[in-house]
Amino acid sequence: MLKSEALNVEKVRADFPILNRKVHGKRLVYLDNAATTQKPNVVIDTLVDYYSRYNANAHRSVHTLGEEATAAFEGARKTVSRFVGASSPEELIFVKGTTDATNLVRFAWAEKNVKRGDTIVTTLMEHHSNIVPWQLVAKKKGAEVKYVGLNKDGTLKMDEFEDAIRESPALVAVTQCSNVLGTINDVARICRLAHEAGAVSLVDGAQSAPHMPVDISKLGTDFFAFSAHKMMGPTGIGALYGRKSLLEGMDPFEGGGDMIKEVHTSGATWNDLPYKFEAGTSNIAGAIGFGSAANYLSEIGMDKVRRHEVELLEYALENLSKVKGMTIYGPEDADQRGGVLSFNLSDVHPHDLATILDERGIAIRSGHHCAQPLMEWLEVPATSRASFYVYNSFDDVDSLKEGLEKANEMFGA
Amino acid sequence: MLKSEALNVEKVRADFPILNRKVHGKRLVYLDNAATTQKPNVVIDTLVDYYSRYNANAHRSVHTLGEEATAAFEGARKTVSRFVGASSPEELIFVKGTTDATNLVRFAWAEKNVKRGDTIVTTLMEHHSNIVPWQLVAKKKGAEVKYVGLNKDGTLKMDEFEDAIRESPALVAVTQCSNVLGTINDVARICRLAHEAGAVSLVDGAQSAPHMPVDISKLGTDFFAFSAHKMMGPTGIGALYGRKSLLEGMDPFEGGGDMIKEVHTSGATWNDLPYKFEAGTSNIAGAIGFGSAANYLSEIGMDKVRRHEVELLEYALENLSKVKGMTIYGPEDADQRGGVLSFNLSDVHPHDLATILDERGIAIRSGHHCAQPLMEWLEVPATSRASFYVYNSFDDVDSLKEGLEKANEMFGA
Amino acid sequence: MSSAEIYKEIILDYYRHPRNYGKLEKTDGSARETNPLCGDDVEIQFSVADGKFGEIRYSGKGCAISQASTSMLTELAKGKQVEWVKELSKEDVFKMLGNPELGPARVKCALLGMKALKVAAYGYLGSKFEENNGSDS
Amino acid sequence: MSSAEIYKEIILDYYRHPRNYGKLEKTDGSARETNPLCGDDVEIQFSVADGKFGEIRYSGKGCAISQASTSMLTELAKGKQVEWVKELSKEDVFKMLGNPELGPARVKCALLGMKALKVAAYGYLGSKFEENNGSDS
Ligand SMILES: Cc1ncc(COP(=O)(O)O)c(C=O)c1O
Ligand SMILES: Cc1ncc(COP(=O)(O)O)c(C=O)c1O
Repeated sequence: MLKSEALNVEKVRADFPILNRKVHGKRLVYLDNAATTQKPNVVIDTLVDYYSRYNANAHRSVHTLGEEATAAFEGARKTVSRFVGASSPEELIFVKGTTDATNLVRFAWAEKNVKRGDTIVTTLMEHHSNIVPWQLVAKKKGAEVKYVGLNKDGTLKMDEFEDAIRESPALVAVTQCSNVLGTINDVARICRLAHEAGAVSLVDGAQSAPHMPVDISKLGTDFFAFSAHKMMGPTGIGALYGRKSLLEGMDPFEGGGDMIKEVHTSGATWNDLPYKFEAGTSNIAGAIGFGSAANYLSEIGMDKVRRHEVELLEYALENLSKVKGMTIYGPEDADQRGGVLSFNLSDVHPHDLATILDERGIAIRSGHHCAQPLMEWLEVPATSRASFYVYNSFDDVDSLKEGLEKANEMFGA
Repeated sequence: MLKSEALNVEKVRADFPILNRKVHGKRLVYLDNAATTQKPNVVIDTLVDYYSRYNANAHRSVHTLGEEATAAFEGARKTVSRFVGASSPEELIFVKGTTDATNLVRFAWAEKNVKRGDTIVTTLMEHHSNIVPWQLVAKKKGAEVKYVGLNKDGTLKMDEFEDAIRESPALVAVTQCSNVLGTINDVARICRLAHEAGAVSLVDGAQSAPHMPVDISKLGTDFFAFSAHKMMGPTGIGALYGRKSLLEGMDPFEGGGDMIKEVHTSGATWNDLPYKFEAGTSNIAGAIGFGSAANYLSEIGMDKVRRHEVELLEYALENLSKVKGMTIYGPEDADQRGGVLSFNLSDVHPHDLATILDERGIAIRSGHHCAQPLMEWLEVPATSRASFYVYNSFDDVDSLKEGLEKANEMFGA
Repeated sequence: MSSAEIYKEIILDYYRHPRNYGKLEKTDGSARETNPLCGDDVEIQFSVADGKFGEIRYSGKGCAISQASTSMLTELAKGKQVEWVKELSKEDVFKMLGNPELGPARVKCALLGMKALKVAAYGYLGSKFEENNGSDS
Repeated sequence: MSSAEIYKEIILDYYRHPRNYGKLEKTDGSARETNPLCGDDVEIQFSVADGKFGEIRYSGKGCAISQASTSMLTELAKGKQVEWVKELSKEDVFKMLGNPELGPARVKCALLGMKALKVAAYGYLGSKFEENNGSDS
């Protein structure tokens, strides 16, 4: 790696106004990026510019503001679809977030296509948004959800997965990167095997799209779900990529304006892709801000983002494992995991740890991380989690380490 | 009316940065408020403040930013629920917008409670978002949608409504204010009659909550749906009020994080109200901005907003009706209608008119306004629509009048 | 040219005095296109003689831009080889209209007639191709 | 007092050396409360003698704040009239903990034990009331 290619973290940090904030009088050390990420000035400015210069309803009005808003909204769709390597913008549906995306697939695809006796394959490391929708479909349809188990190091048991798909499941729904263990799954292979077994595949990209180069055309998945707020974009917006042939065969999800071609008292016909799945006024500002975030990330370069996080992770794994009483979960090799570090510290409860760290300006997450089945597997009620992004520095890791040692001291360990 | 109580439009206008914009070199005359409204500085600043000072995932983190974000988010819920007179914040569910709200009721209430042979009563003046969901439920369940017709002046045929509810419909879904005709329906009476007939009631408040005082406790409706973007708030956020006893009996809508109490591989249990219906990371910034918009409107006073719009409407009805070739739709009495004025101008097609007006800086809407059954009833393919808000002035109406006369001239009328 | 100008100079003439408006008894090709957003609706019908457009008519309703551009297009097409539609581009239509400044929504209005003409002509050419190659199968 | 201080001074002592931890054989009242967000979980059990709390125990798991405040609360309640819970307020609990600065999420942890104690005590008082009025029905 050439030094000149390296990321200039200080330069990146300068783009994020919140990083100047003091918390309890201390420098903010924001390590809760798997929950949500901070926004660069350019994204905030994009929202301000929209609302103060060309706010209008998209698709509906032929006046200048309306045309500008529509052009920016559709421009954002192109940007975001290119960002994840979708083959065409009409395959990219704007939704509220990852959860809305998996539920769209649940209502508009699974409720129609999952039959009594079918199986839906998912894993023990999924976020609730990639579990609960399938439990509900399975219950309604008389199907069964199968959970692929994990190896000790938090990687998927691929043999269990292969057993599971031998039963020709209707759907295989897997995360590309665990929000607790950091485990990166080989979703290209998983999707290939799923397709060979006749299953439709869905990849939860909530923790991958923000942190590593993603190319859907190479992953070969049928559906891919992700959230803007986890990749420097606004809240309330995300995207579902869907393979065109599948989307075309699906009924709409929500009904209302924009998703129709014609409405009569006797019934309605549906609009073309992607509008068929976008009922009502969209989160126009959100989508435009999402595009701006994708542009910002592309300018840094997703390779660099990934490389920086791997470096942070290596540094963190090495240094934090030296802290007394630390149990770190997930794969040991930083190359095989995302920048998410879950752990427990001796008998300090994660919530107490979060409070103690907060006092020092350090924001981590504590709890079940919306992954209770994984907590059961780990046999802990909760974990602490530090998660990195491209604006985090080695100093942030050092601060965390000091905070952990301080907590140990307080708890008398 | 005391002069001193009157609204200072110039002062209001100064709060809206977009109103300084020039379109085709002309002053922007924004008359497309029924599609979406402009945002005051305070709302834009609220978003900037959130993203640059305390952006974090709500409900999930115990660090300072997380607690501040949660407090602001829940504070916004209180503000918005007070704004519409909901009896308790837990009855106010944050959704994407009105369309998302009606679809929530469709999936979480109607799919369970509407039975074969039931009827759903709606009207010919509804927006597609209050038609299509019911058509889809009816089709799925073997129920029937009944459309209450309209009198010549665009008011509801109350006798038809009373006939319709004699059949004890499962649901009565009516708009409080038409987005095309401006007609204000007596929804308090409609809900009372609906309840007496054993029906559940839903009021589409998309065009009423922004423009007149609304007090749900007096309307007595079971559900009330509205969108922030139509009341000076951000895009991608809205609210569904639901009566507690109904909400408690309902299954959740989308499945995922936050809406659960516990998730096991064997199944899940649901969180308390309102969280049961808010799956995934919410549009946190959007909700906080929504609260800010509601505060801004309350500070002006919804009485004054309404009074100003009635005055504009009276002035517009009187002056625009003098333009050659004008056909104006809807009730004649400004007191009985919202600030929405749909019309056709001789044989100038609405789209041509919108383009001609745009050239003069005037933004109106042309088309079917997501109300095709109403267009069929009016026997026109489309209408032009000018819709007012509190920042519109008498000058705006004058500009519109000049533009219409100009169009007449161009088209040789 | 601003859209106000274009209304004055060209479009309104065709909108007021539509050329080739109506339906044909016998057609060799036809197609209908609509724009759900604004309700524009045009149908084009034509007969063919010697591989060229013979009679050509349009019908429908909608804004001045969609109706006038369709009317002008029928005039332009008349007597030309049906194959010519393969070369017909957006730019040709804009030029025909006098290069007005149109926003994206109104561009759709301007191109609706071209879309109908292309669909109709390709349909005709396709069926011709099948006929000519029918003996092989 | 900052939360770091409170951990040092009071909470940790109770967290390390829980008072009244365990279960009772025979109870007159009990209740369990959980906080789904963080997985805190406490159960309170008590016996009553002469209208006063007799034996009182808590069990469960969770953060130091929830566990310590529950433990302290059992000490505070012991020997008091069961009716006393009616007057017990948030402020009493905060005072008992030394008025720490707690954010809203951690406040829920601090009050979990009080919630369990109140539910249990009201349950007891309610059943007593029914017993005493049972002869009327
Ligand atoms: C009366 C009415 N109902 C519902 C809607 C739908 O609102 P939204 O597009 O915000 O979902 C609108 C506006 O588009 C409306 O005017
Ligand atoms: C792996 C994973 N999937 C799904 C989600 C849900 O995303 P959202 O809350 O934006 O819908 C999250 C984050 O909360 C996540 O980490």
